[in-house]
Amino acid sequence: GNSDEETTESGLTKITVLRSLSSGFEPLYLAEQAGCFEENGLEVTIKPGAGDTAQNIPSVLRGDAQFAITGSTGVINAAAEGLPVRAVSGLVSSPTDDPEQPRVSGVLVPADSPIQDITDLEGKTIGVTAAAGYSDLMIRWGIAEAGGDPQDVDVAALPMTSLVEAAQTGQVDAIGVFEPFMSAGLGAGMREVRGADISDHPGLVGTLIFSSDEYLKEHADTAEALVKALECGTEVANEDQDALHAVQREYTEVPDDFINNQAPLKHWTVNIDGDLFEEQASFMEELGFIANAPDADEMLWKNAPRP
Amino acid sequence: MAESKSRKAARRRYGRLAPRVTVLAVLLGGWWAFAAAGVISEDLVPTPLGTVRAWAELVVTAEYWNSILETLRGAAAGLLFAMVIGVPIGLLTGTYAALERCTRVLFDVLRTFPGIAMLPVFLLILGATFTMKAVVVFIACVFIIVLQAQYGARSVTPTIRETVRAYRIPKRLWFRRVVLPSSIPSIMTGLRLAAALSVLVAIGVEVLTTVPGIGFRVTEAQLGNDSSSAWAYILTAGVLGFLIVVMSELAESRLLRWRPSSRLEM
Amino acid sequence: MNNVQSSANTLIVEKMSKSYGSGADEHRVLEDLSLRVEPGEFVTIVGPSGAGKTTLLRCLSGLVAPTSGVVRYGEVPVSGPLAEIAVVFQDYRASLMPWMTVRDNVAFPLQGRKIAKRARNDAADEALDSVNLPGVGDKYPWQLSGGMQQRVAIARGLAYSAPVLLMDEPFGSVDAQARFELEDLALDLRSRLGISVVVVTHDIDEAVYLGDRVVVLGGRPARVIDTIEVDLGRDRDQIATRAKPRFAELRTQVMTEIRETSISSR
Amino acid sequence: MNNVQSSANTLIVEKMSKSYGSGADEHRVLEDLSLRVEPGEFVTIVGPSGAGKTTLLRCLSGLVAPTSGVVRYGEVPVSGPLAEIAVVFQDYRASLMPWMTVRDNVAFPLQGRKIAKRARNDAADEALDSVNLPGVGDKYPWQLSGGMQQRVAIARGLAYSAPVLLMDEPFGSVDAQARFELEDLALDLRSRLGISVVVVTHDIDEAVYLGDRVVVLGGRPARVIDTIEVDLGRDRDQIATRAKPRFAELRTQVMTEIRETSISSR
Amino acid sequence: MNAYQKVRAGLAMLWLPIAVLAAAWVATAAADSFYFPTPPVILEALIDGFRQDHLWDDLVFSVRNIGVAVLLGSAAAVCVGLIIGESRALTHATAPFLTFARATPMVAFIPIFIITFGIGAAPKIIVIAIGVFWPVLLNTITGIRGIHPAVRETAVSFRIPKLLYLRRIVLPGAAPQIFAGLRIAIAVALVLMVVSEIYGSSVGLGNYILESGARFQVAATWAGTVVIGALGYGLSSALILLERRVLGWHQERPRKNSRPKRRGSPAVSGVFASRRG
Ligand SMILES: Nc1ncnc2c1ncn2[C@@H]1O[C@H](COP(=O)(O)OP(=O)(O)OP(=O)(O)O)[C@@H](O)[C@H]1O
Ligand SMILES: Nc1ncnc2c1ncn2[C@@H]1O[C@H](COP(=O)(O)OP(=O)(O)OP(=O)(O)O)[C@@H](O)[C@H]1O
Ligand SMILES: [Mg+2]
Ligand SMILES: [Mg+2]
Repeated sequence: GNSDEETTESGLTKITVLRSLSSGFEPLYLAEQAGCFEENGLEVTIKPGAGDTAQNIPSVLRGDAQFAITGSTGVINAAAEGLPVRAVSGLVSSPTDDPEQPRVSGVLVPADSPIQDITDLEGKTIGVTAAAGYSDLMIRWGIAEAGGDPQDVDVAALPMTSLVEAAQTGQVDAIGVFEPFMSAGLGAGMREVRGADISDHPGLVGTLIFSSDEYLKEHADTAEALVKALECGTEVANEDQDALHAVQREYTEVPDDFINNQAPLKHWTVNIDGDLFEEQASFMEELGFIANAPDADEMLWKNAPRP
Repeated sequence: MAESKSRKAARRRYGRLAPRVTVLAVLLGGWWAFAAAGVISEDLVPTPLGTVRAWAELVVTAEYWNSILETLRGAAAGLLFAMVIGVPIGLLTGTYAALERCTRVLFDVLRTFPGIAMLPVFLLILGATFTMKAVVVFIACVFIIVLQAQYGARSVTPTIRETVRAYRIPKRLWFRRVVLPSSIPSIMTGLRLAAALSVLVAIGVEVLTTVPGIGFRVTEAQLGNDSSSAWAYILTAGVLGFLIVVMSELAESRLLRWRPSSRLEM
Repeated sequence: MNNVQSSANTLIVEKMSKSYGSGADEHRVLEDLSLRVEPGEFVTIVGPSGAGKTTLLRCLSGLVAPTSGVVRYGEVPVSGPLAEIAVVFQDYRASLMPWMTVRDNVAFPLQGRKIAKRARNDAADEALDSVNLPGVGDKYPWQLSGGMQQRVAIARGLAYSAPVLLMDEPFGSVDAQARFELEDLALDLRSRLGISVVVVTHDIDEAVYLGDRVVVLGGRPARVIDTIEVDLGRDRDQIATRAKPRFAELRTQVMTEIRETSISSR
Repeated sequence: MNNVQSSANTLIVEKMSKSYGSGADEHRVLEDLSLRVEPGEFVTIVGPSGAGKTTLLRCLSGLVAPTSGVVRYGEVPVSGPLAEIAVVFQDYRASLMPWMTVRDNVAFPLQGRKIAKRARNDAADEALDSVNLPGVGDKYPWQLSGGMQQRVAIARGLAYSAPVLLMDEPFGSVDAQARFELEDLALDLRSRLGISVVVVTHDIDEAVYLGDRVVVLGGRPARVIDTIEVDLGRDRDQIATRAKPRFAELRTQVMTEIRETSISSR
Repeated sequence: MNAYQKVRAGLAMLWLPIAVLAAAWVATAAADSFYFPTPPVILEALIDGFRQDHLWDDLVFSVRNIGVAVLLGSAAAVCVGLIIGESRALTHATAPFLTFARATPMVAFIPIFIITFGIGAAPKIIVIAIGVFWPVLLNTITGIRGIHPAVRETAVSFRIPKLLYLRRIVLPGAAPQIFAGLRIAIAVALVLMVVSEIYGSSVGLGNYILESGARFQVAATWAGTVVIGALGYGLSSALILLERRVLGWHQERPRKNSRPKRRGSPAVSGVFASRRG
């Protein structure tokens, strides 16, 4: 973190945010388009970060950017190893109230698969997008909650676009996907297996924005401003599906018909549920993914918005 | 007279080219048949025509040329460092037996080490940056160069050593006019191999991370289900590597004009 | 007057022995060997393979030190390569540096003496002229035939302008025709430049044809078996001289002596 | 009876010409050349370097086809390598396979004839005995001296047990002493086994010493300049034979002829 | 060589590696960087990896894949190389395409292979085998073209049948080059092994370093890296041993311009590598 903060001539604070590549970053652009950043005294440069968003953590620690997107598991992993990072703001959380709302992520199996419910996933091979990411975790969590052995499952990282194909050709037994590939899979006749997804943990944070502890100590006001701006961005995202799709079309390589056919997404929120965060961490400890589950204040910025 | 000579040369060139054109046709035909047979979905293996079409679209974009430039920049930076550091180390260890002995185990271990395995570590330390790419390229190339330079320095024949001694040639002349030139063929071989490798490694890094360049475009196109573009980029990489091999051979044969015959009939 | 000059420029070997290795591994090659080469004299040294001819030449040139006894040039002990002694090695192909042009090869020893480039090149061209190779200075050694390469090696010795020229089996690997020409060249250089020439060979005909004196080495360790004065006059002719009955006699004498020593040393 | 056998095993060359290349690139090497090698005869072929001696031998052995004219073995046209003709190549170092032991090298041609391993090895050991190399069968070629390697190459030719043995400059690169021994070995083998031997050489002394007949090649393209019957009897001795005045006469005759052709062809 | 001399020779070779290790230790301890754990910490992670994690399974998986792939790839390459190399016309006609194939990044094809052949061991073996194929093929061809013409001529003049000729002349004659190709191939194979386990794998050393890296378990990542390095060193040492056995005749042959003896000839020789005239 650099104390002599850069400002523009018009007095805006300049910051850089690393985004994810495939999804979850949309509110950033929507906030930019709606002028939310400027309103809060910020000039934000949005840069594509690493393919595996966990790699954005070292980038922020190195000072390549002040803020970045990653998954909740990334922050927990980092905190467990003692890396000084804190979640600042949520972006995507599992919907808290409406069980009827279409899901934006989940586990899919081919239509003719013998897998009927979550317990059948035990002993199977499941394709996901990133190793040690949250799909991996949710699947194991789901199996554990259903009374199975969370260790007895093979999780393999595959390129996002090949997930559906891989499941249909039988390379994997099931896949953990999110939009827009979720819709694509369902559209291709695949079946959803409930119970092993973030949606089964209402309020759990999927994607979030984090920064380094050091930076936050010196620039709390900048972080506050960013949270405010993102709040504005997430509102747009929840309300204006067309604008959301336009951003996806512009900033991802996902084919247009995938984007047009996806379910309406209304899960955007800046709030982070600290208790759920801790619960997730302690499950990761149980699984042996991390040695010691960190406390909420080791993972969350003290001023992070909470529900 | 001159005309008939040039016509003959042309005929000979055609005679040399014809079998290669045939092989090219067979390869393209095989590819087309494979893609058309539909054993593998067209999302993964496009037809040659589709690939060419995708390439034609790409070749007019700045993005295409920028990626090539980025890849080359990373490869060149790593290669340059490998050369600047590898050649002197190789010559020194090749000239002085004691140095060779104490570095042998170290080099043997490091040489076999796959630089790509350091990628997770480098990602943590350096991030998905240009520097990281250059460093991985450097690690992959430097030992080839060191070993070839070492081998070259030791290729000074005993007879030449003896000649130099009998004619009382001073040490600095010996290094500049004997050791260096006699190891240049070997160093050139090392550089040629390292040059081809550097592009491969740079692209490998780009495929696995998000450092801009051809490799990144390949993954991006694959993510977007655009296999034709992905293949167009992969083949671009092949052409690039091929050109580097051919050009470094040309450079080699120019630089080593004193060598009687530096290549096989191929 | 003549006598004084003679002794200052005489190459003298006195009771010299040479062993390789030491202790139990000691391999005695030359024992108690004495020899004089007067200015302007042409001495040939013959002996069976492995006798120690090359070893003797290396001692004469100061490349290796004798185990006991002395080698002197006039009053100066030969304790390292001298500027007054030029050497032409057995393997001309390996002793010419392939990365230098013919001229550079010939001029290279002079560079060690800090002679200006202009003067070096002039001296090299002159030396090339005197071995009948005018105008090849800009070629590379491999562009010349074996016989021509050997002349370049001789020219290098000449350009060094030393009063003593030592040559180790200089005509061993060129064809018969070229060999005749090189032999005559060596005789001619001796007459024109007045230098002393020592030629090691295992070809008995050649030893007799060239030498004013033939030194026969033999035994294990090797000693001087015999020294034969060749009374065929200074002007020699490949066909006429070799056809002389006296030539056949001398040849038979040398051959018999070598045969005997190599049988007795078995 | 004797006469019939003789003609069946005679190697006959009739009005043979050989060119390399064709059209404007044609390079005529041998022209209108005729030659007979009777059973048990020792024929030596001399000529200046590049005359076409090796080319002639390759035609005789069936390795290359003449451009016009015929090569016959008795009544059989030599249109490819025959089992009746064994060849010993000029470059023995390269023609022995370094990855086989000496015995395997010698026995290898027999393996092609599907002879049992036992019998092959026995034949190889016998051939090694007859070239005075007992007990080296388990060594590798590189563990032997040049002269010994050349004997191995000769033993390979002998093990093939062909009635005709062709050798291309077989003693070119061994030292004088070894050369004498190999020459006497060749003469001895001819007498003991009754085979015909053709030796190509550029050493005039050797040609005269070995041959019943010396064939002198010369000119461009090369023809047979002269065929000289060597009337020195079948028993030759390195010292006595070479000391004979008749030897010197024959040598001078050959030398003069070669000189003239090589001067006239310049 | 007596014991004292052996120790001295060993020290002359080993003092620098030991010094480098010691320096690394001191430097990492002094820097106290999150990314550079000290050697004992890495060692501890290594032992933990084998004891508690699945590092042993990962190693077995990787070793099996790379072993099978190198065998398959090089065997195929030598067979094809024999066919191409024996024909001057084929060598000439295919040369640019072989160079091209070798210059094409196999890494970029890995996702395609995984989708096509599944996420098990098969696609990894295929990818590695193809990666191994090109350098061995190119070197086999170079090796065959480099066999001295006199050897060929000898075989022809002694009427050696074709199969015998291939088996006892061409193959051993090209063997030094083939081994040089294998040495390059092993380096390529290691890279492809790691990368193929980063994509679409739940086991393997590549997966191990990927996962531990993603979890910021830096010591474990370094430990995995060390295992991969050791695997690489082990494989190339095994190759050198094999080479020494097979090429005994070649190693001990005194070189024309007797270069000091080394373990193996230098790493490289491409298709254009030269036989000097
Ligand atoms: N550097 C060396 N170390 C140990 N022994 C050597 C060395 N050089 C030569 N010898 C041995 O000394 C003996 C004489 O060798 P030298 O080369 O002087 O013989 P030569 O008469 O020149 O033989 P040739 O005619 O084959 O050239 C040989 O037995 C050889 O093995
Ligand atoms: N394969 C070939 N293609 C074209 N020209 C050739 C070939 N082989 C030999 N020649 C040419 O034919 C001529 C005769 O060559 P050859 O090797 O038969 O001579 P030689 O008498 O054996 O010479 P040397 O004494 O040097 O061995 C030479 O001018 C040579 O350049
Ligand atoms: Mg010698
Ligand atoms: Mg010849």
